[in-house]
Amino acid sequence: MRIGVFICECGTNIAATVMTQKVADAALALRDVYHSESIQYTCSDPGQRTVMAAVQKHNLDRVVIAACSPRMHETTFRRTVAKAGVNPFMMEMVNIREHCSWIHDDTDEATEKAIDLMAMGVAKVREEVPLFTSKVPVTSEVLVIGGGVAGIQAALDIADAGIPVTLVEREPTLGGNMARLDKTFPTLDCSSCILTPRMVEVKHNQDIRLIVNAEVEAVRGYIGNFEADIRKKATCVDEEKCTGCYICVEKCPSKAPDEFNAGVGESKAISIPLPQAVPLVASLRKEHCRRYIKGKCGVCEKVCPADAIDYEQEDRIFTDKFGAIVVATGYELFDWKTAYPNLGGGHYPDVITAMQYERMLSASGPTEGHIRRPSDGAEPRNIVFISCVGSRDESIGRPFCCNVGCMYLAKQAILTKEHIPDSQSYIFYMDMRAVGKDYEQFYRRAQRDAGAIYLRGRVGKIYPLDGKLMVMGADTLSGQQLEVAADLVVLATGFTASDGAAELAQRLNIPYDQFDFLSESHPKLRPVETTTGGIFLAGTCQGPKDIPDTVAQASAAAAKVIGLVSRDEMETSPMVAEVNHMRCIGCWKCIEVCPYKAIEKQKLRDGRQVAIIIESLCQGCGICNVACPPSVVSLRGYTDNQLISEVVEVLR
Amino acid sequence: MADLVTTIKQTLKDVELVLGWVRDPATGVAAPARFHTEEEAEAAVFDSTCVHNLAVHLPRLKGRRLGIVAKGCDARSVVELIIEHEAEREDLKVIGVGCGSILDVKKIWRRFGYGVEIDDRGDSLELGGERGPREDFLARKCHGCLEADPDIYDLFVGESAGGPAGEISGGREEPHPLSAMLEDLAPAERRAFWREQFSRCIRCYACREVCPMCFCRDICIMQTQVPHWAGGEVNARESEMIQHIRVSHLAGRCTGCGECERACPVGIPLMLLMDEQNRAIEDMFGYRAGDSLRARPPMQTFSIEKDLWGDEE
Amino acid sequence: MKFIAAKKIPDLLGLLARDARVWAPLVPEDSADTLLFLPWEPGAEVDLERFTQVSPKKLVMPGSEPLFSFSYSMAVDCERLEIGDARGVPGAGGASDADGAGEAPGAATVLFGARACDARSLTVLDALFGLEPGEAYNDPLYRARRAALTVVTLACTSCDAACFCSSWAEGPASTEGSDLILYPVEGGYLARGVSDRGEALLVLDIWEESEQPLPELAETDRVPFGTLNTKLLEIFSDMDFWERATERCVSCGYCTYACPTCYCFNIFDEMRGSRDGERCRSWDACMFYLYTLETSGHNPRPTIAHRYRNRIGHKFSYYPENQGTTLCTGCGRCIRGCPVGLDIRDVLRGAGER
Amino acid sequence: MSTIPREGIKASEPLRPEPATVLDVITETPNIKSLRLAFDDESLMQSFSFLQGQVGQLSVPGAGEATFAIASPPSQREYFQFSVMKTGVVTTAIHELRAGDRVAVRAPMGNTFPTDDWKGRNIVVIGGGIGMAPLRSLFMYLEDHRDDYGGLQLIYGARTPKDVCYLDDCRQWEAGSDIDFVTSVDT
Repeated sequence: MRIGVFICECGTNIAATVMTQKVADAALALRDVYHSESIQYTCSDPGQRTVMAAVQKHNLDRVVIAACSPRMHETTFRRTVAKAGVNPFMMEMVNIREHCSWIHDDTDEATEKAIDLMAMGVAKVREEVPLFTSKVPVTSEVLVIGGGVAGIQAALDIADAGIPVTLVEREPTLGGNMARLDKTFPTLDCSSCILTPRMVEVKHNQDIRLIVNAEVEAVRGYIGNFEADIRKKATCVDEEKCTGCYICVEKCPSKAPDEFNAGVGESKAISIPLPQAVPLVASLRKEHCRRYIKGKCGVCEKVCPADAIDYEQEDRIFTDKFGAIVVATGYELFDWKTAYPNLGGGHYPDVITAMQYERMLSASGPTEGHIRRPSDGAEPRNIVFISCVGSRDESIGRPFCCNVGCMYLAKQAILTKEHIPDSQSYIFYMDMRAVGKDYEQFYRRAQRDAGAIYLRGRVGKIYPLDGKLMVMGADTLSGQQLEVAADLVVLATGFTASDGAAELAQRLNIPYDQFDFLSESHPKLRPVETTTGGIFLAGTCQGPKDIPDTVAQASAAAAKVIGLVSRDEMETSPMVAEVNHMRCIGCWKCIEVCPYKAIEKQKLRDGRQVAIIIESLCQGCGICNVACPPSVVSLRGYTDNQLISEVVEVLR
Repeated sequence: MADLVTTIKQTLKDVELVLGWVRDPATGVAAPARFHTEEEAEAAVFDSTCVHNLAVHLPRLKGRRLGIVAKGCDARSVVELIIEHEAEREDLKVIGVGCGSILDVKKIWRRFGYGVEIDDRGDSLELGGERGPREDFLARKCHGCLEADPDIYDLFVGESAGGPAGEISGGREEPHPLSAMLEDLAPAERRAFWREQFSRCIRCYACREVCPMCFCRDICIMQTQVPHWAGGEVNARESEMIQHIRVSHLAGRCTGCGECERACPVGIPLMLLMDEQNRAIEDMFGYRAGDSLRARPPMQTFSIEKDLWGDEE
Repeated sequence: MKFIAAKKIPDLLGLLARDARVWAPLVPEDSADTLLFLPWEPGAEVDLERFTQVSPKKLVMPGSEPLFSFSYSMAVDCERLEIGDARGVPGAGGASDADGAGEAPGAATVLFGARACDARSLTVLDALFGLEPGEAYNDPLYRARRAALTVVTLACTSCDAACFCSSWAEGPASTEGSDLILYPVEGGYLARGVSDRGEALLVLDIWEESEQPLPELAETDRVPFGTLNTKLLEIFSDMDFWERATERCVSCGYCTYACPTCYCFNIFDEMRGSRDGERCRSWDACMFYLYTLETSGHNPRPTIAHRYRNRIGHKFSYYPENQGTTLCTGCGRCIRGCPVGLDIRDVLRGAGER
Repeated sequence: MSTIPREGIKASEPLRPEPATVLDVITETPNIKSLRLAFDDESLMQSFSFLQGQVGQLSVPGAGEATFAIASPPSQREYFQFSVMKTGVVTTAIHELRAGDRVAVRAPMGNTFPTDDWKGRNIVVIGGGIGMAPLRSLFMYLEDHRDDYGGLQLIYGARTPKDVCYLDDCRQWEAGSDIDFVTSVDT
């Protein structure tokens, strides 16, 4: 065994605090170390050539490079040693920058620590064995879950690269929350005007298969080779036949709540959510349908000119293979009623959410763009907007910012002035957050042009008085108690993860945070990846964000996906779990804990049942290692004995 | 014990063998036995010397149809073994016996000589003709008895003990006799205490082999080179290490049957460690091994939970 | 005959401890029901009534001991290996005093309060490890410890149901392996020297003269060995017998580790860091699966029954065949301490009746 | 049994191995390597002698010690050879060794072949796989004493052609006119 040790100076990043030559000298005293040196920039081309030359000159078979984080250059140096003829996995990186030079001041002590870290690396590499990557084929088709603006953008970008996409949407139409908005800040362009063409584009793109009224039920497999079961729910309408003529909707005798319009107005049991729906087909909600509640009706079937109604329709399950998955399941608005009894808890009809207000503002909404008080249909004069309802509120366990409330209230104040010129808007806010491009100007415009009065403070209470709503709050800037008589109160409710986000995450084996938003692999360096290879995030499923950020992330996810599936095959890491079959006791703890379903039972020739790792599924997370009572599952490159050697070395 | 014998015979119609006890003619106390035939079953007994936890044999007999005579405490081990797939419920006929507390025979022998005549009268004890307070010779686990009657059984024999034996003997959940002493010690003194205790260890692994939940059996990492968690030397340092390994491997598994401490030939108070950990597991996860067939052991559960990976920044 | 009053035993131990480490049956702290051979210190109360749980063989064959140390170093572009002293470095491996390895091999040691079965077991081990120079195999570490050991034996006037040393001719009266024997009598102990070394101890002025007669010694259970050695060979393949005999066995190593004549050991290297290490030897037990596990994964003794058959066969058949002596002295420890109540005599008698 | 020489192991220290250096490592098959060794102590190396078929204990201190047949003939005085299949901890460490590395050896040990009793007779040596190691020593001894024996036949088999050890020797045995060499593989 002949080990070479290279200490990187990283310019002064390391050398200013760690005496690299001293570390190199100390390496020479270690067993089997035949060469060591300090290099100014090991990752540079001359640095790498120095390493390769030393490997060849001293006939080295293992290499330790003490430099920066392996996240930075492990791949670089694996390639370097491989070029010099050493198995790339016989190279061990030791982090003496982030773990040492950057966090210490005392040169002597930092050098001492760097020596210890280097010696641990040598101890570990001594126990290393050559590892080899293998290749698996990649399925090119991509699954996008969620048909909001994020899913639409990702699907279109991926399809533009000529890659087939399946877009699954839970609702009857594409569009998501953005389709419900009237205008968008800070440009005030019409939401439908910019979104509808994209929805239609999806419909007509020959590389996109759109499945609405559908959910992903199960996902198996691994990066490049997923298999998903997609359940298409029965809607009693044959989508192929339906022409979207609205006759059934008009004749339907069963009333139903209008979810698309956030409860403003009413819908029918068979309905089309909006005129621009894609696909433009009706769907029937059995829970509201007279035929299913009372057992007799059949009007829609009778009136349908296209013969598209099929009461016998059943759920169907598609199973398909996908190379990558983009999760774009969006958000829902916080249900404020139980959390805020002081705001009326939903008992006052004239306290509405900003989304309900948005639907009133919309020309295609139930009020056709007229602002009307729900209680009496009168046009309000004084309108109070309250921000941060269900955001930034530790007391109800929701500490995070919704990212868009400040801006959409500014937008609604401006639109209010346009709709009712003699109206007066009051906005209770906590802090003004206008961090995007042109946002600050937009907020000023609400103040200046729309005359909105901004009051910094929380609202304590709302109570009705003489047909008005009295909004009590504190103005923390003036220190005064305030009371505003409002005709209408609009609440800027915060974001919550979409319904079922956690369950979906569990089905996909991806992590999620305490608020059920899905977690990215690294907040800065891997913002669209998840910890599961091949599954990417786009939009508000990952956390609250506005439309520009959503679209940017969706395109980023699309770029990652295109990079992945445009290859025919991909290399898999050999640093996965391994079972010593001779000693496996068949207790199956590993199978129970494996989050990737990467372990199976196998019967050996002698009849014993043992666990085997499906290497292409294993992500090398190591959970099976710790669950294995006799420790016969080990993680290649991180075996128990390697870790023990490191510990023994540092305790030496 | 006509009832027990009949029940075992009946069970044998359905299973290959039944694990139970016979009386050792030389000492008069119970010893573990396997009954394969009705004729053998005639010798079956159950009395207050049936201290052994027969569940220890289940993992080695996995896959065969068995009967097992179980006290309340032993049944807890059976439950935990089923949960951990080391025994199959459908392959098992549990013959429950109501237990009114058992004697630490080894303690009696060590004090009065091996084979001394033990006359247990239920409320008092005569040893080699001398009367001794029965309390002094109860198995320690009886003091913290959780179930005198088995929680799971297919057939029940004898009288129900009507509650935990600890209640019968006047105490419940009693801490280890040494725990109060140990709590008062400073960390360094505690260390010295354990060093002293483990300096006696001869690494015979009786603690491991009598433990029903040490089901790795022959493939135990305390003795392997790969991985090399414990050195091969017999000394206090290594013995402490292997016991730490054993204790942590039994996290969420130990049902507190006390067999390890009973089997230890050099008198190391192993249940002190186990008790401590069992309490910690109960506090942390609300889990007590052997409570329920439906429970999921915390150490064998992986679920993607909120904030599992946390934020790296 | 020489006599010592019971109350003067501590004084005797004090005299012995002047020149040697004295090991005697003592109750460890916090463990009243345990009795072990432990290093005696003034004030410690020796228990000469009960039996110890582990034999004193560790005084000649410690639970583990270093054989030698080694160290690697780097010279100019080449590696060097140095092998240390064959005598090892006692204690360097963290061995504790209670293992008996704390003393350097060759340090004067007294074993006080051994029973005849224990003392006799030393002669069994002598035959194997070689006491005299020039024997086919001489184990330097064993020899050094053995040569420095003085054995003061306590003759048994009573026994318990596990004892069976009377199975051999001299039984509790055996003087083999002892240097000095104490006989319990009214008020104290009569003493008789067996070896020169034992006689030399009788010169100490602590002894009184006594006219008391030697007490009657215990009469233990007897196992009829007779032709057991050939019988065991006959039933070697009778797996049914061995399986039934070991049904309650859980395969722990207590019986072998407590046994005064079991001598199997394992040799392995322990590293202290990556450069320095020691080759060590420690007790091994034939009841362990790993004892015969081969690298290929094959184990010629895969089940407890196979392993127990070997244990019995080795003690009572093959070893007597080869060496002329049974690997057992009837001390009964394996019976007293077995966690599952397995009695080796039942198996031997069962084999005899087969 | 004839006297077995024990030169190499000090009678007073039977447990202590002697340091030796790896002179050469020969890769015989994908999982078998031969090591040629010499004791570091030159006078010991000069007096070191063994009989065909005897074994030695080879240590890689730190990994452990294991028994291997000496695969070189007694007449080879420059070095002695072990052939080792990689299976466990010690053999893996042995496979890591390269020329110049240090090991430790206790040898010779064990019994020999009763070659004296075979004089004047025809000898057939049959071996397979790594089992050939002691037989190589034996066969080369027989070749060294060719005149003492009648016909010499060597039958050597391995699982597959890639598992055949001692290819160079095989070629020489094959070419040798006065020995009969037969090889076979299982598959």
